[in-house]
Amino acid sequence: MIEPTVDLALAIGHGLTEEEFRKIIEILGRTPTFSELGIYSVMWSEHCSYKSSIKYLKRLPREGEHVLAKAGEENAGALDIGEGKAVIFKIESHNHPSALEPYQGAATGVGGILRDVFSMGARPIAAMDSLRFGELSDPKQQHLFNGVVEGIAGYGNCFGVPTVGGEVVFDKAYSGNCLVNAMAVGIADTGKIMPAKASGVGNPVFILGATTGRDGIHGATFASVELSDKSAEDRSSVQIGDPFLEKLLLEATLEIIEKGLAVAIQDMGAAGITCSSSEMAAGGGVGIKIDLDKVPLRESGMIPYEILLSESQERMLIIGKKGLEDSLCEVARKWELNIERIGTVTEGDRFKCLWHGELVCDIPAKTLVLGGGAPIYDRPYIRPAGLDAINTRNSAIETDKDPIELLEALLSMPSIAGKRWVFEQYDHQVGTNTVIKPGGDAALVRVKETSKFLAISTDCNGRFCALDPHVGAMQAVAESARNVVSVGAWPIGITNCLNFGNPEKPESFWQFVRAVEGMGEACRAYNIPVTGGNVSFYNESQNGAIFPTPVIGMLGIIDKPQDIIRQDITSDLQLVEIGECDCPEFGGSSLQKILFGDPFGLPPRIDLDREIANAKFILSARDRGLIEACHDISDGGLGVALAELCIWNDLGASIEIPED
Amino acid sequence: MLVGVVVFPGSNCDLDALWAIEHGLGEEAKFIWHRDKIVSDVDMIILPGGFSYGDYLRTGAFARFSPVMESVTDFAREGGLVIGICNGFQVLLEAGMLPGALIANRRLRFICKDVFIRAERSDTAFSVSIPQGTVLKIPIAHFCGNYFADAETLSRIESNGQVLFRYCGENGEVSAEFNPNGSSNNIAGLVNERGNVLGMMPHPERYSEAILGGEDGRMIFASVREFLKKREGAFVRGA
Amino acid sequence: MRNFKATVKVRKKATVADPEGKTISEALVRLGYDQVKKIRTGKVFHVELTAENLDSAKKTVDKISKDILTNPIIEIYEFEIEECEC
Amino acid sequence: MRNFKATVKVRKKATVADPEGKTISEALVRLGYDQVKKIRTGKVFHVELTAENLDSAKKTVDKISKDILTNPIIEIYEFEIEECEC
Repeated sequence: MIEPTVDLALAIGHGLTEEEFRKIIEILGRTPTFSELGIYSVMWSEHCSYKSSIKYLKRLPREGEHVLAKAGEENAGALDIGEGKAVIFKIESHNHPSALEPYQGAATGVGGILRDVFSMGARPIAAMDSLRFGELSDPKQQHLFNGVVEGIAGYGNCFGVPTVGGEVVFDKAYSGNCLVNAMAVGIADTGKIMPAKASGVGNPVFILGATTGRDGIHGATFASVELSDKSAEDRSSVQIGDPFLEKLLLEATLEIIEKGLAVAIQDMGAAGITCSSSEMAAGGGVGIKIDLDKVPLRESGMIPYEILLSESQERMLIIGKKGLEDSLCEVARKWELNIERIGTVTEGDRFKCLWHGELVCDIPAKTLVLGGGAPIYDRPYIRPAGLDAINTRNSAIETDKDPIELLEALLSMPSIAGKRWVFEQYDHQVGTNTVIKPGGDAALVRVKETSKFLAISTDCNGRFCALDPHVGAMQAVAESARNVVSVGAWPIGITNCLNFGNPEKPESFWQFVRAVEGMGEACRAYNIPVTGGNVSFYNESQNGAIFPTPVIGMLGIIDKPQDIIRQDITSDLQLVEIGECDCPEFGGSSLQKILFGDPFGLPPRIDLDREIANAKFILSARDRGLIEACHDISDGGLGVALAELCIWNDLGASIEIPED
Repeated sequence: MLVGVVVFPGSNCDLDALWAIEHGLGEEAKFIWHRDKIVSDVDMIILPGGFSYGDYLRTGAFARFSPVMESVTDFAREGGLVIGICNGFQVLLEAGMLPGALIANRRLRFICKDVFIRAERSDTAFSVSIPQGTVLKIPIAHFCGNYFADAETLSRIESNGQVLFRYCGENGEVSAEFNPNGSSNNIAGLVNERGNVLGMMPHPERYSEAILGGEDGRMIFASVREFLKKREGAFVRGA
Repeated sequence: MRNFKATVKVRKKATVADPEGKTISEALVRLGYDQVKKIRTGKVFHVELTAENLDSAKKTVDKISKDILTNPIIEIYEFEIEECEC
Repeated sequence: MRNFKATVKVRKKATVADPEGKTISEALVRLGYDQVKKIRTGKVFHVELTAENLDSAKKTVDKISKDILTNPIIEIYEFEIEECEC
């Protein structure tokens, strides 16, 4: 690949706007080199810079007494859970790569989120996956679903993290653009959390793990490109995951941190070496000089542009300690991993790269990153024109269909039906911490060397958000909270994966703005922080945009084993419904989908005070030993909730609805 | 009693095995790195589950060449007790310490679920405190758990009584219906002719504490303790 | 109808990483086979089929290989075919 | 030293079950390819190595195939080898 001359056309071809290209020239005081253009195009892509979303993400509640690392500061969110332990967690999307190659797309998605967690010194103890496809009757969707599940299993099982739950939703809104959101949860000692900010002029910069190839180039910009046949020739950028190498990377990284041999570590996700080194430098207020000749390459004839932007998997950037280089390399050799010193932390604020002794990149690091020079946009947004008509359409349901038939139809909907076929392919017990297995409301894992347990739930109802993104996002937070409370835990924080359409379309961006507002409002009501997450825009294809889907990944905590509420019940117990159902609300419901198809009307109203009161009531009843099991009423309503409890326990139930 | 848990690159149930011995059984355990030799004070060795070398080429294909395997073979030859769990079982087969091989599950899917296994004998080091015919509930988690041996080998291990565990139903009935992966004769675990090396696909370390959903796995580890105590009154190596 | 036997070889495109091949070659070198420079892994399918003639047998095997046995995004294939009594 | 390229094909013995082959042939028949009678799967290793001459290259590939690439209990192997500039 010979280096083309850099001009406006080439910048536009890289997804930069004319105004952004001019800003780069202004920053550098000259035309950027080809490598520098590539670096700016990736670092200023939507995926890395959050340029359309940061204005609204800043308004989310990020404080909290337990918060150890605020959203955006480190590789993942970190909360203090007491007894000297911290929980490190995050959720991220790998939607576009999975649409192209489902197995590897999903597998590398899991690999990336695991690295975010263990680069901070936390051993991953649980993984969850939130998946959305088109209708299961379509063979192409079956292919995607099958490949994604096998990819998650193939990677997670070999790496050795239990995949303990998640959700799988099928709706034609996702037929052109599946959603694969992967979440990882890890535990670290509070005193030993490894930052991602470089420090210490003269400290060595190492690359640990896999060799570098041409895979995934344009991965970051690619994630910000609408899926169209035009993107077909980008297919060669498929990244291949190596879970065995990732397991060695985990053990080596934890050992390096344990032995105090590093000052900062960041995994190489989107934009590989470029993103990790520039973010580490900018974050630490220092410079970094990289000698690209030293980077171990997998393919011959690679040029600086490719080395800097390659997204080869299973690689870490480590800032070592001057004088301890040999001990660091020894740990890598023990775990049979490549390790190579490729640079040094320097005075000043420049990100410099050499190739055959020649300077090919000399950029002020800060100008590349979010919060530094990366552009921030105030995109226009407008309520979709057709939404009023949809919202005002009466969604009450009068039908002469037999309710039992409808209940059976609901239970056989793929989104509601049992997911045993999925989670039996996941090793959900490795790590011997799984207390509540997949299939229930929330997964529950114990935290070894403490008396604590962590409940994990991922939730979002895209149909509710399509009707009203604000209420839909609040429902997503409340639903996650209901799920963690159902196993006896109290919410302590969330991560989120915001899957939306094209932010340059005002109607699509309105959905994003309203959803973020709703999510913030709900978190403030529950008094829990948003510890970070991921924004995935451009989820559109020829079939149009997906439902707005702000997926919430929530953690709840249980302080002692007696507080666990299991869902295994014995006969002759009383069934009690908490909360009123004062008026029928079918807007966006699954019953509505069966009878009428696309969602219309308004989503069910939500009263956060009542939600929190219900939650407190359940936990106090639990404290008095009055509760044997608890299950939240969600998709499909009361009938489905009761049926699920009976199915889980091979029991029947007789129900009388009081007349009053 | 001191248990040595071998760690190959890619083992991922090593921590679980150590925890089960220390917290489930209340005995001592330590890791043995695949490049080291086994020190003499170990009473039993566990080759844990996982994906040694990523299961590339074949499950356990490379682990058997690790330096530690030489001393595992010596330890077994002198009568030392060895348990290979899941990937560990595959390593024992590749190393020729147990007969037969493990191929892909019949339905070509990874399976993680609880299964029932029936103890066929209660006179081995691994089953002294498990009455014959007892049904144990223990989880499996594998893609290549389909035990295969040619007809001649199969009849030999059956006549020698080397089969220790068979997949079965809740009440102990052995039939194709309760065979999760297509293993010949529902074999879930077998011992060598001398009876001091056990390979099994189910994970006893995952059900050694009630909170995880079962304690039947601990009975196998407890049997070994019982066996060693009864034989010499003190923990001395050698069966 | 006549009987044919085909051997379809499928492997990853050269630009696509092959972790299995890499791990095997590194392990072999560690076991002393340092003459081994590189290994790429692939799958082989031994297909027995019936067809009118060699030409139609070729068409069938090619279609099967392209549509099912190969993932066109990351893999390429080649095959040989011959008549047999089997 | 000269460069050689070998293609090692490993497959299951006839007496050993081949779940993957069975599943694929069933799927093909369901998709309408009922001419397909049987499929057996196997692995192929594309090995690049250096050696004094063709003979010693053959010996090395044979030893690697026998001792490592194949599990003699369930698999058999065959290989072709040729000199190349690669």
